[in-house]
Amino acid sequence: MIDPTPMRMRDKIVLRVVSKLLIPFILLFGLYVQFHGDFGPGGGFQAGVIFAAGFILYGLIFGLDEVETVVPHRFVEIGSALGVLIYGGVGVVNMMLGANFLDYSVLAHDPAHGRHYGILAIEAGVGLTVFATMMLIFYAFADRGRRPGGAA
Amino acid sequence: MFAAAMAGILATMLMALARASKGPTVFDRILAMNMFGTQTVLVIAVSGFMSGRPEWLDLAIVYGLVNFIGTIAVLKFAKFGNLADDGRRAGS
Amino acid sequence: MPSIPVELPIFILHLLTALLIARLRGLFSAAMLTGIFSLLSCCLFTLMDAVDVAFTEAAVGAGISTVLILGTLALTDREERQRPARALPFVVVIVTGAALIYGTFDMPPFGAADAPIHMHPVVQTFVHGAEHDFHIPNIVTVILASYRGYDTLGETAVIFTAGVGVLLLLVEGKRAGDPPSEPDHGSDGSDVPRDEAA
Amino acid sequence: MSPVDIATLVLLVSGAAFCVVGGVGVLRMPDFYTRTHAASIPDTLGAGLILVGLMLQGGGWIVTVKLVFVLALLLLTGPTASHALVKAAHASGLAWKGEDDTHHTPLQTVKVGGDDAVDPG
Repeated sequence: MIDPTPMRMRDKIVLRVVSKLLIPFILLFGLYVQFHGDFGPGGGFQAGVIFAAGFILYGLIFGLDEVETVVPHRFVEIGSALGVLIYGGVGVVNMMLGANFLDYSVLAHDPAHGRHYGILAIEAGVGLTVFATMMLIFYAFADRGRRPGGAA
Repeated sequence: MFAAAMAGILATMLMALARASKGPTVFDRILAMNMFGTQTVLVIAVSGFMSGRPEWLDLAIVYGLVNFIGTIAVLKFAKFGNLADDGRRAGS
Repeated sequence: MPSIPVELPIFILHLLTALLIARLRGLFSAAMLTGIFSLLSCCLFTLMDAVDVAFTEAAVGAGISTVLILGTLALTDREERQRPARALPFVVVIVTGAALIYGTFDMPPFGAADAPIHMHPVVQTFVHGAEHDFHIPNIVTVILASYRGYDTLGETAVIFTAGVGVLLLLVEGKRAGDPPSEPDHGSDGSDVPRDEAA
Repeated sequence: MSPVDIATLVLLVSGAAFCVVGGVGVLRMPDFYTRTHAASIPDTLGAGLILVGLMLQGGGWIVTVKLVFVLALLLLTGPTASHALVKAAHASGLAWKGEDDTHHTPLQTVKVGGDDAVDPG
């Protein structure tokens, strides 16, 4: 006889073990893409998406409540705005140091190094915004979907 | 020799696509999609060698990591009807 | 072996997938075929040497967009509504498509070295600058983050705006003065009938 | 052709052949469970042979390491996905071809969409 209650996703031991193995690698690879974007393909946008994908996998296997304790709603809401602020802030810092908006050459003694630092900083901002926004959208859709009145 | 491998992979892609279109059940389609993902990883790996720039394997790694998430999401949706549920439910 | 047109079978597979998506009524199947379409696009971008674009397609298309489409599907119907076929949209699509294809005849052949985009002096500035002013091998990153930094700032703001829009549309906010709600969703059993489907 | 090239050729062609065999199996097998069996061939053996063949051609250790990563990921996720898929299909009561009518499993319908109705075979 078929069990009418669907098994919880986290009770499936194979899925649970494999995703626990996989999630650290996804996050590590996200960081690699974030900080290696100036040498290989990738950058902040892709890194943010991959990072979010790791947490979404966690949410799919262990439930939305679990992932909401790891990445709280508040962090996601603040983070998505903070990333844009970091990006714009780097530009304003440049203006304060006497250069044009988003001209990073004044961030270090050597202009080339300054530009490199500037690019890393704004990529971090992009990554944060993309990661937080992806999580935000996932939370919004998944949370709405589980409510009784959600499927209108 | 890369071309031969590529031809085989593309033929497999076509057959997986045919299965995805035929169905008949939703699980057949998920199966075909998963298989298509593996073939995509292989196409990217082989094409990197074909064009002489094998350092693009990052792309194949992304697919290896992320394709699994798509399959799990589809499975979860087919089973529970939403993505948030972890099956905790009173009275069932 | 650049003489072998690997792109051609990929294009044909694209076409087949698109036709299948148009033919299917079940939106769940269509969502999965959209995933396949994204995989094919990534193959095509890789074959055309657009690695950064392919990387974005891989990161977004395989994981996130499938998840988000399914999340949307959970909120709507699972099946497309049957509508009587109408001629006007079909004609508009055909005419627009034909005009676009006609437009491609004026474009230089793919990969041509004397294409206008390669001859423009600004290209030399970018390529030379990335090497000497930045010491960064990936020119795409340099252009996106520095030469076109304003664009990328705007794009980041667009992503943020998208998040805010979703938040406004889908999340029911609490007003000041509302009693704090207990997070006991899912335990009231009222969504049980929907799960008998699986 | 150097011996390494010949080895690569053999590995690539046999890997592609296994992929095609798996594809034919997915297309031609009579029911879902046998099709899963066929689909696991390109996931593991086909991909494995092709990636090992590419490793022999690898330029530099970093390419080889990346190929090893890809192979490890495919070997980890492919069977897991197949396992989860078959378990979900079995739990939903999908019948296999030749299953007795007297079998105790009642045939349920997966209500996912118009094209997705469960067809027993």
